[in-house]
Amino acid sequence: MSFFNALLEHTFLQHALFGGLLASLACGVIGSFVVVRRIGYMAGGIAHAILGGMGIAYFLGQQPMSGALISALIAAVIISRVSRVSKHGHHQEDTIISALWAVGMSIGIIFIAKTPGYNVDLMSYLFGNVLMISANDLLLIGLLDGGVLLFTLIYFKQLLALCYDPEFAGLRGIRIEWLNTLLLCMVAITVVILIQIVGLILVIAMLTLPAATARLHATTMLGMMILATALGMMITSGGLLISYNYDLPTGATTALSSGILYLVAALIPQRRHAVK
Amino acid sequence: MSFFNALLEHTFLQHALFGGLLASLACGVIGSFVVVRRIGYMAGGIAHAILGGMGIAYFLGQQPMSGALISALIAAVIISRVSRVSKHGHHQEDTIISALWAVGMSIGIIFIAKTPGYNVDLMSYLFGNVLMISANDLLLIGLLDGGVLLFTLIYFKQLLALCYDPEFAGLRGIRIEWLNTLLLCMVAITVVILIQIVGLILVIAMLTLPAATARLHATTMLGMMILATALGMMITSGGLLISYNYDLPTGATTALSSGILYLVAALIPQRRHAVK
Amino acid sequence: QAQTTTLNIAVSVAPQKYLVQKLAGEHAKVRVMIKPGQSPTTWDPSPREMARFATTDLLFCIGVPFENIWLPRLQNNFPNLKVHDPRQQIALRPLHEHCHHNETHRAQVEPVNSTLDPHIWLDPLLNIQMAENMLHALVKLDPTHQQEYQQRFEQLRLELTQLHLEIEALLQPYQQHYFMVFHPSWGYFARRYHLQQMAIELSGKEPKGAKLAQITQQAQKNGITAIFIQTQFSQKAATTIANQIGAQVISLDPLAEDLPLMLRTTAQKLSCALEAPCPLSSH
Amino acid sequence: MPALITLKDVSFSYDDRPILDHVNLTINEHDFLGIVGPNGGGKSTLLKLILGLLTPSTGEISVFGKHPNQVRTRLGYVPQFATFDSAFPITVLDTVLQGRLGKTRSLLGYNKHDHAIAQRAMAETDVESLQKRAMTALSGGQRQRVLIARALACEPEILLLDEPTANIDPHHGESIYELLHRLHERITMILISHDVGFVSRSVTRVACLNRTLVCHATSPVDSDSINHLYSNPVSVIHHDTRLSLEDNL
Amino acid sequence: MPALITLKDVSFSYDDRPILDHVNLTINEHDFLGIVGPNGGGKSTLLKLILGLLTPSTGEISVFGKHPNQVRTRLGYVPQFATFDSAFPITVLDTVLQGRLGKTRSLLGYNKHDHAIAQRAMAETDVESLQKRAMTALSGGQRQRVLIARALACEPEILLLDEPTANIDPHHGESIYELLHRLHERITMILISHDVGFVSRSVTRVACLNRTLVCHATSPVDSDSINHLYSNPVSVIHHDTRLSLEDNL
Ligand SMILES: Nc1ncnc2c1ncn2[C@@H]1O[C@H](COP(=O)(O)OP(=O)(O)OP(=O)(O)O)[C@@H](O)[C@H]1O
Ligand SMILES: Nc1ncnc2c1ncn2[C@@H]1O[C@H](COP(=O)(O)OP(=O)(O)OP(=O)(O)O)[C@@H](O)[C@H]1O
Ligand SMILES: [Mg+2]
Ligand SMILES: [Mg+2]
Ligand SMILES: [Zn+2]
Repeated sequence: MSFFNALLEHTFLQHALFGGLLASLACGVIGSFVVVRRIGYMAGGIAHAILGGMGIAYFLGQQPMSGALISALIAAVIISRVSRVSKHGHHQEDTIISALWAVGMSIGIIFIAKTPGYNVDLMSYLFGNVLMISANDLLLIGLLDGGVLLFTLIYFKQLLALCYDPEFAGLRGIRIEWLNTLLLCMVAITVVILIQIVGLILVIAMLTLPAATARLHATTMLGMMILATALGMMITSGGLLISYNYDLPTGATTALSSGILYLVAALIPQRRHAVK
Repeated sequence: MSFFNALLEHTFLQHALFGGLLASLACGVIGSFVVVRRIGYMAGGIAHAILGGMGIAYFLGQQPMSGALISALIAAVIISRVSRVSKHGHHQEDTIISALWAVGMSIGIIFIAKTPGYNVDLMSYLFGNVLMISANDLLLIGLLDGGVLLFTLIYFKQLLALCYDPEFAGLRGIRIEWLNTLLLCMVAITVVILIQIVGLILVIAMLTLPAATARLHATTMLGMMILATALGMMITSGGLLISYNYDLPTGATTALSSGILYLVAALIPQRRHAVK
Repeated sequence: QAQTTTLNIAVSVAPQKYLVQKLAGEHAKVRVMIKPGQSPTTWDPSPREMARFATTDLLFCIGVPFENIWLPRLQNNFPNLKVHDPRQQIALRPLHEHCHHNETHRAQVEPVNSTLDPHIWLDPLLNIQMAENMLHALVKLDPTHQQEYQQRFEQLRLELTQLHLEIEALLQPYQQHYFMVFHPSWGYFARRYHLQQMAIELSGKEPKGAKLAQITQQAQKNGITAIFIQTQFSQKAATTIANQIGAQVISLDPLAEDLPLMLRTTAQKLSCALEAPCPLSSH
Repeated sequence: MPALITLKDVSFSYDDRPILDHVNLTINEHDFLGIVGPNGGGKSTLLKLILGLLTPSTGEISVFGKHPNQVRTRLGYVPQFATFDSAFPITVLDTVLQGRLGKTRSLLGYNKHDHAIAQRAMAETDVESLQKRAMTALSGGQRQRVLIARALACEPEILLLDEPTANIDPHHGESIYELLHRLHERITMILISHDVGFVSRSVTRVACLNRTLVCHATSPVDSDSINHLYSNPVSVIHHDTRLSLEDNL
Repeated sequence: MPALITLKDVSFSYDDRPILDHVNLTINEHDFLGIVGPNGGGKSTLLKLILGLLTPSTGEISVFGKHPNQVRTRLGYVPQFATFDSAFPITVLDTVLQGRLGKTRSLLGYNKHDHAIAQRAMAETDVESLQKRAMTALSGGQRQRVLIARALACEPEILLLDEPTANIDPHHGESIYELLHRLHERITMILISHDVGFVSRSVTRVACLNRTLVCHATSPVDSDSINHLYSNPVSVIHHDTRLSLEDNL
């Protein structure tokens, strides 16, 4: 059966397609910030850090996912707060994210060890699958898209200034700590929501790689966001098609395509004479 | 039974203690490079990227760990090579590492999917535990320490120049691509070896956090390395002691301590007047 | 002096604890090595937990993948630790059977490294065999209480046989019916009671587009009304598939310590689910 | 005429190393203060204190009668070195537009008025023709001129410039001097420069800063006295104490 | 006297935007070439080409008769802007010592000789007293002087300086001029500067670069001709074509 017939027939394929397209939008926009702020690490870090919140939630008899969301937000606040007071005003988020990765995961493990009758594989919450997107999930990604777009539209000029030159932005009266926290929370929410819907690998791939590929060719943030979204859409639908035709795992195929696309684009000599 | 009596009695505790101390040395030295080069991401990224190599090795009926090592080295070469040709000569390693994370893990998943039979849980090869260090493992960490120290001692001035100002280093006749590749390979080897001995969380924590904490107080690389090693030794032995006394998971306790140490150190106002 | 010693026994998974405790009674302290839901990533013992292996008299493994990695390391640190495999005389089945989605399957050679299904504790009768093997090991370890262990084993055998008959009766009407699971843990159970297990996850691998399409079609054809998932795992994916094929999601806990209760509950839930009207026409 | 900026007895040190020592300074409307002094004398530090980027160890700073942090948006600033990531994907126009932040509406994008002001600022520093270029694709002097345009786009009431003409060619340097001269009619300015010729031509007051500040007080310095001050420029600027300077006066 | 550097018909463009257009240049031993030109004229680009950091689109560059990449260590370079991470934990001394790379043994640390040379270089730019300080803790001009010291520590046969005195106070600027003057006896130098006064006083030849290069050829320029050249400095430097310059000469 050809892919297109299958698509007409199976709702799960339709959901996968729409889910991918919708996710591309959120990832293209948020991912552009992630790339210029050099926090590609964030997706992987948050994904592991939330184990702490999930462990605590489980210990308290709550929904693990609510724990995940809360701890992701806490992590975002900590990252923003620590990078603010760091010695030279430089953002060295990679270290703070490592710290949160270690702390979050450790807390999770300790709570698991100390919870009597513990029997949940918290890690399994990290692995959503793009082929198993429900209609509710589609709605959720749609809402995420809406939130991301609204946030970006309203604060675009401040966000741009924040990412470009935080010192100057602060001098122009922008409450940079607050905005930075908001931006990181946005990233954290995107990561948490998408992880359980499309899975960890795909989130890492989608959040950084289309935007990074776009950056190689865009000269403005806006251009980068649009190109990243378009690339993301191409990749997710292409990944679905390829994985269907060659009988491969969809998530992995999509992530692989985006990775290869980025690496190839980055390795192709730029038009200008490369700096040695 | 007090910790010290237990230490005398149980070889596994002795191994854990020595293993921790030895690992602190390699992590203190390599971690300092990781922190100033802002590739804290590398540990997490490599850990996941090597699934690809393991998947292929498994598919070919080889030892997964050899696949892991080879793919880690390949990843290091790719990171170094891609960041070299990147448009502005700036190292944006975070994106390349994300790409490798996604690509590596995807390849792993695809190969596992294509390997007939039930998959072994490849991830489980990756996770060592500090309480299960064998005498052989100790030897291995010792060798790693020796290699790291030798490498750093011999090339210290070149490495420093490379990390500080690659353009100038290149102008001084240092083959920066080659040295950079060597450094990243060193990081990759350290990560792969230590992950299977002490586990992923602990590697992430040990590789970045003592060095990052040291950086807050050191003004030179050498001072940073020494301080990071000393902090690492304190943390690993302290973590073991605490986990014994309060009956907590050792790896998690140690990682948690180092994370908290870093976050507290980073949040304490510096002596100088903080830049707002 | 023998009366005062208690044996320290370690087991791989919780259901084994039930068997050992039944056999040894107050003579053994049994602890479970891997808590349900722990994965290699999150398994991180405390030093005291580890130290207990120094005084562990016997460890019963079961063949879960976890052991491949950790057992050798454990034995490395505790060279005197005795490990006993209670699976002798049990015909192990491969975890992945090829017969379910037969029409698309090319004749495939059974791969050499195909893993064997470790979930033997989900079949009451295999449990009897496992308990008997455990009995021998216990007796060898502590011959003074042979009599007592033997007696307790007979009792356990009775209890498990009883359980078997009960379940058999309950599931009798549904022979050759299909039930759908996420992870294929229930192979031995299905074999015993002549049911057909359909797994979404193929050999523990992420389902793929074309395969998933076949599985959903197959599921509808086979009149699947319920998908069983393991309480340890996130239910999201199963829920989505269940919605697709109009089935309900039922959570089972194959790692519960109270083995008879768990098997009984499973059988009841199964029979309920299989009882429901066939939803073939609804989709 | 009310004082726009007052520093009362301000001291500042980095890591216990004193940088500024009991500095007193009053700046009135329409002042054009030039600050000269040796490298490491604390000139940039002084500007950062006025901007509220650093907090004094002792003493008080008020700008428009308020704490510096409360009036930030009324000040324009050209830093000595750009603090941004030079590989950031952004055009010259977008960079200059950022000067409008704090003046324009806070939600959504920039409006026509902002664009008009940005265009004027770019025209004034002669970077109009570069406006579509990426910031990465600029030469050193071009970048410096964009930074000045960005500060002008703020429409500041006080403009703080930290060696604005470093890296700028004489022709453009000249036109920036002229520009500052024109602006001086409506904007109060503080200028740090090692360009003695320029300082002597343009400013109304000169302060010499080398840990302590010597300000050539309220009476506007006429061209003669400046020339006198700089008759032997090197020695004047390299005075190590108050005294040596006063000797020269 | 053999030519140390020859550029034959060198063109270069970024993204199809031509930056250098058929540039020909020969530099002999003991030349001290000053390059002036408007912002964006391509001066920094020219230096980068000579260093082998960029490759010409057409034309040929040889340094000591070889490809630039093969003789890098014989050249010293002071970039217009520091390319390093300003928060890097490193002291001034360690930074200057890096100039020794390529001259010293390749394994293990620096030896006594290296330290001696580094000390001398620091003395020459007056940053000796800062040598234990972290690079982060320097003012703009101090940092610039450290960069010059680092280039001097290379003991280069040719020294390329891209606006070395930007941000440097007149006193230190003066001493750097003197230093370059002294060095000129043994080192061939190319200097980019907007500091017309300095260029006119020190260099032996002047080149004007604005996409095309006009070199005031082999005869050493005496003070008079320089003065003539800069009698109306703005218009000279802002010449847009060969012609306008030649008009002025
Ligand atoms: N990385 C780059 N990508 C694209 N264009 C560039 C790049 N760097 C410089 N340019 C352009 O090349 C031209 C020459 O730049 P260059 O830096 O050589 O000028 P310059 O003569 O050194 O000027 P200045 O006196 O301002 O330092 C300028 O128009 C500049 O915009
Ligand atoms: N972040 C910092 N940490 C520690 N010391 C610093 C820091 N920044 C500057 N300093 C020191 O403070 C002193 C004053 O620096 P400042 O930048 O204010 O000098 P400046 O007058 O602007 O000099 P220049 O003309 O070179 O720009 C210098 O001695 C410098 O070394
Ligand atoms: Mg300054
Ligand atoms: Mg230049
Ligand atoms: Zn992981």
